Amino acid sequence: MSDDAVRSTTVYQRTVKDVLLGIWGSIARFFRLMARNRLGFVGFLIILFYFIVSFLGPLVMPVDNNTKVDRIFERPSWRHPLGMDHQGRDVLSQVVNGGRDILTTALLAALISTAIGITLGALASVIGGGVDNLLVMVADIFMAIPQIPLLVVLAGFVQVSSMALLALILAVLSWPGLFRAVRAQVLSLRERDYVEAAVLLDLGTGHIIFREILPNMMSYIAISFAFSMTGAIYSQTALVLLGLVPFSSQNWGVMISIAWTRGAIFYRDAAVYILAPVFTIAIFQLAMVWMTRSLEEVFNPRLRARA
Amino acid sequence: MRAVLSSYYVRQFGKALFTIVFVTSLIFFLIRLMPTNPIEKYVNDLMINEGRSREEALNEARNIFAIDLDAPMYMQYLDYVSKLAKGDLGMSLLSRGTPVADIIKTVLPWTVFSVGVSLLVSFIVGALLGTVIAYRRGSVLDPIVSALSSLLSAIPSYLQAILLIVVLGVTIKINGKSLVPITQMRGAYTPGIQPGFTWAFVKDAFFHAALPISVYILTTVGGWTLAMKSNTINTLGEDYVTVARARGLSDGRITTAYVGRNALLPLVSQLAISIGFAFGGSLLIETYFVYPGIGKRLGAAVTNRDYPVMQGIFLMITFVVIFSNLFADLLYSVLDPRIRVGGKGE
Amino acid sequence: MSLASSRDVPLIEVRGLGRAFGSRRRRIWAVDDVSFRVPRGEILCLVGESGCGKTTTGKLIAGLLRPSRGEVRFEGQDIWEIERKSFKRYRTAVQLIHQDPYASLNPMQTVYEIMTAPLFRHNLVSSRAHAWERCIELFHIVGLTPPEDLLRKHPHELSGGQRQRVSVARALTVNPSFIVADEAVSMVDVSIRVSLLSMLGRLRDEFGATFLFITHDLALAKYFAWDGRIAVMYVGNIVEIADTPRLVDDPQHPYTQALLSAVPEADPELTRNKRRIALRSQDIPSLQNLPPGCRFHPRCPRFVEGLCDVQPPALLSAGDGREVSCHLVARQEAVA
Amino acid sequence: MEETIVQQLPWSKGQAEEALLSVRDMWIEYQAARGAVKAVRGVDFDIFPGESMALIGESGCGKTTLGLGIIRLLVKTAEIKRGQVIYRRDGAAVDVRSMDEEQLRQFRWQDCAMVFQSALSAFNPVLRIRDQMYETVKAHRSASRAEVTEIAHPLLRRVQLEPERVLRAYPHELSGGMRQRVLIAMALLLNPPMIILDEPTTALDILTQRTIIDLLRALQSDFRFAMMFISHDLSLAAELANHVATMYAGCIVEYGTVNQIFYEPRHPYTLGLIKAVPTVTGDFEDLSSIAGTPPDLIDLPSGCKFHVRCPLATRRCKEEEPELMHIGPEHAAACFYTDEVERQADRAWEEIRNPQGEPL
Repeated sequence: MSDDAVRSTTVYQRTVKDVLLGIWGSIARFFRLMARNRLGFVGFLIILFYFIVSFLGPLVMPVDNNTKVDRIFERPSWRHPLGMDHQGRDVLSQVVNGGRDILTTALLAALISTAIGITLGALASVIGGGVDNLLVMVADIFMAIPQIPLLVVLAGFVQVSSMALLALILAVLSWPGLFRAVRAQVLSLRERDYVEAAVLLDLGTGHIIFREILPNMMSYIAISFAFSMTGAIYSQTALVLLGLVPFSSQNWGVMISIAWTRGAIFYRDAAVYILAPVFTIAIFQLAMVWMTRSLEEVFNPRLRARA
Repeated sequence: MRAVLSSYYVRQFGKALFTIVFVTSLIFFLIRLMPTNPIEKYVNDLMINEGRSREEALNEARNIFAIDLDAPMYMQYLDYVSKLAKGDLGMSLLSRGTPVADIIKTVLPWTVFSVGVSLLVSFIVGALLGTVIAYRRGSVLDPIVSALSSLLSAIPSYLQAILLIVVLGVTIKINGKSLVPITQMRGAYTPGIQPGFTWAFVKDAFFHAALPISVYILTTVGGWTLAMKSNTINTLGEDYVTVARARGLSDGRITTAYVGRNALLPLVSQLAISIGFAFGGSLLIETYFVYPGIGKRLGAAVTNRDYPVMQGIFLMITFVVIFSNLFADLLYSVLDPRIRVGGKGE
Repeated sequence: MSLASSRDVPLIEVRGLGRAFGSRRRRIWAVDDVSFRVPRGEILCLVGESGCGKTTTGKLIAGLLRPSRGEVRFEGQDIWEIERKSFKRYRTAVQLIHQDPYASLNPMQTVYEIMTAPLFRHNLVSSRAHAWERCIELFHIVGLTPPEDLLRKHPHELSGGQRQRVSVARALTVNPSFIVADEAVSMVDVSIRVSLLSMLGRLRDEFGATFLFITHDLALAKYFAWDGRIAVMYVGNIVEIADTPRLVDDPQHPYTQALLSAVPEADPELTRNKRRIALRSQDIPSLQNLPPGCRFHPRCPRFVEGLCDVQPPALLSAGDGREVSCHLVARQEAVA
Repeated sequence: MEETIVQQLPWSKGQAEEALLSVRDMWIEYQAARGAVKAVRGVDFDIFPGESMALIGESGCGKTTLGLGIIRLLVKTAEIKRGQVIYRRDGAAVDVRSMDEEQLRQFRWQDCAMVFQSALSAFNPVLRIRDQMYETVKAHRSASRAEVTEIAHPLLRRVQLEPERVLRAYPHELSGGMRQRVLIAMALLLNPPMIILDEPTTALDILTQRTIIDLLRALQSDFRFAMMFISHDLSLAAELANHVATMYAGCIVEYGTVNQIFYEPRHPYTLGLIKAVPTVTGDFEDLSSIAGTPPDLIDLPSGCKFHVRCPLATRRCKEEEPELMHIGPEHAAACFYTDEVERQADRAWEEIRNPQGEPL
């Protein structure tokens, strides 16, 4: 090997190491900041746990589909901590396997609605005039229409066959909240003296958007992203429970729905079967709300400095 | 001054009207332009299954959907709108011959009753509780109420309904009887009791509505409490509250006319949103509690793909929500003199 | 004399400057027909009460707002006519110091980031070390010590006076030739105000900076622009413009006279024996509903019926480089 | 009522028993995240009937806290640690600190009204001025709406407002200057013997300031109330005060008649302030600012709190905190080197009156 080659590999290695260290550093910093608010951090850890279990769990604990007539509504035991369902199948494995679709859809819906909200909000506030008036009016109208009934009627007419389509519908219905927040924020931020100063110093549009305005909106965006997710889970589960989104696969909503129709609620022994997915969803929603407190901390240096 | 004042009301009213036009048109075009148009499908079904002529089938469809398929699109639209304006929402597919308007007439009152009562109770309790914990910051009450509030408002209402049924109705049993007689509480009132403004009937109506009402209250009261708490804390920091104390006003007067009234203002504008939310939640809650309101009826219509009923109920719910929006806006303007001038002062 | 040397061209000149706000139906002229020139190295103070249009004028000159009519000339060229490239040069040549030191620095950035963004953007430094050095140099100029510590902080960790110095230092990164200071010291504590003013004064003495100093405080204007000029604004117009000592000692326009007589002074005997000028009305006219004729006539103690309420006065020369916009002053001049 | 004994201040203009309000050894602290904010540290002064006293100092010197402390209107995190606030009316003396809630409520506005800096936000936005006037009177005695209107009309006219229009208006319909005048009229509603004014002219335009100042002077001579105004603005003190107290880091560092404070200051901080403020009338004067920044009330320096910024500071100043000492009739200062300050003050005034120096 020539000297040059050696040098270049060492250089290469160093940069990789640097990059990794850099990433690790920012992850560590993120965790430290999240931990500033104890309740928020707990929420964050729970959310993290949900994603790990829902996406990696199925590899370790595949869903068991064999009907075992002798074990119907078996009570919780060490082997089956959440007992058995109406066909004698393990409930825990269903819970583990039932999150992936819901979380993916919610994440997708939140991403799309955040993207729409930010884009339209920025457009409305920057262009102003007629475009602004029109968008504000459309947002007002969307906010006035009751969401769940509209979703239900839509699902009655349209076959919601894929997660992506469901996510899209949910997003299209939920963008106005973030739109209004972003619009108001941009309108107020761009009047700020420090943005004016950046204009005068000719720091460029990119700098003004990404360094001056966006960082000051991040806490809004992050929090409204979290609330978009909880909203998407709320609507999604409701649609599943109403039998409007025929998911074939495992899903917490489907679990509740089946448990309900199989009359699980009337057997005391079956309580765990129906309560397991109910609590799974409830805890997720709660953790999400808790997490927003930490998000606020992460994106607001003034709060950060006080501690 | 007059002109500006009325322009606020004109604007609000115009917005409501526009939203109604938008939603009704949306529904019309949604049905007409869908690849699997439910009306065409229905006509085809009639022709194939019952061997009717297209003429007959179309006539029947016109009756049921309040839409004439053969007319040009704009005529269909105008026809649909004028029928809507007259309160004609078409006929139910499932129970033939029953106008959708009649169905709505029988189910809407129960939902308005249960949602209305719970919203009122929840709003009042939340506002009071929020004020109390804002004044008693640092007491034991604060963290408990705050934690409970965020817990209750985070969990979806329909899951709380299931929890109530499972825990109160099934799991916990005393002497072999469940804590709450879930099955007896089904329906809007006990069969055999004569509806009317009698004590027995009102009592019975409340008994049957008790579960939906408690779930609505449980899910919303936390939100009102937290909102009122933070508004009250903000208002307590306002200069005019300090000045009012310096003026020697009594604590009672300051709490009600100064802190309370100003802290309540933002809540009033949230009232409309929460009405829409409650109607949305009623779909599942009424289904679970077997309460014959508009939500349960919509759920049933959707399951059976009874399109005219779906459409009619959806429009009805939207109208109710839009008018409550309008009402909340008007209420707000009565409570806050600044809004009437239109935005912030000049 | 036909060829004016470049020295005769003022650094900044505004002609017939006007700026309207509001919708097409209800246009409100915040600034209406303002003209003045600021030669290189000089100070012009713009004095007036809130809502008189002085801040809007500042923003028009800084190029943050486009005039609705009239022009802003920089080195003789209309800034909205010149091509992109020269506009870029103009853009950094004029800097504005804001009033509120709490709002003019981005709370999300460190002082170092705030200071170095323009340095890197305009290739004014070659390396990070060089940038650091330049910051420290600028901090010495604006009197910020110790610079090393301050650079690492966030704005909210600084005092009001320190923040204001940082925003001056930030403006200096791009070597501006013209500085608009909009109430730059009015939110700073009395005891440190003067040192901020002297720092700004040094920028002129040592670096030849030219100033437009906007303030509502006549005493500050007098102190800062003693060898410069003061322009007094009232409801969108300039009513009087003169050399500072002349304007302060011998005001001509009734509004200037009223303003000067009204200023409370930090000297008990002086202030209690001051001659007071009583106005006919306390109400400042609103821009939506301007009085006809002279805008000051409903309040003016020297109001002449049939003249002041009919014809708007023009800003005319009244000798010694003074310009006044008043019918009565013009009449006196004509007699003399 | 039990006789309240108050220590006589040697520099007071009269007997303490004749004062309207006597504040003695007042200490107020706030609880903040970083620690205790020592906002007021042992303040003594007397205000006599019909007198007008200015409390001047920079932001964060504790002057507003002191004002609020007198009528016990402090925020929850603040506490009066020590001290007496003796109020005398009709021959009786009572310590405001010992009043119960009801007595305190009656004391406020009826005995001591307060005009705030933020007149813009001093009124309840959802109530008409008429209602706010009415409830103010109603809180202290029984009165009909007609009666209150009858009292309010001349007062509003007195502050140059149209009573009919103003009473009917909501606060947001009035301009800043008008609201400030309404608040002043409201302060006079119960004819109190004393009014505290917190930055009454800050944030107002010059011509409006002038109106307010002239009004206050005229009203005081009509109604004979005592004024205590709190301001960072020396010119307001120069305009209106009989006596001036300079506050620094929670203490009164100098007290004297208005002429003493302006022409014969004996504390370097007072002198520094005077030298830092320009006047409009007259020739150019050279100004100088005080070095450094106002102190952090949580972490105060040792000894004299001003020593870190003081040009005269010696080791003694660093180690020992000077008390407010009687240095002449009605004049007191908290400084070890009043003689040196006197020399500098004379020199400064000499320069202002006979300027030779060139402007900067």
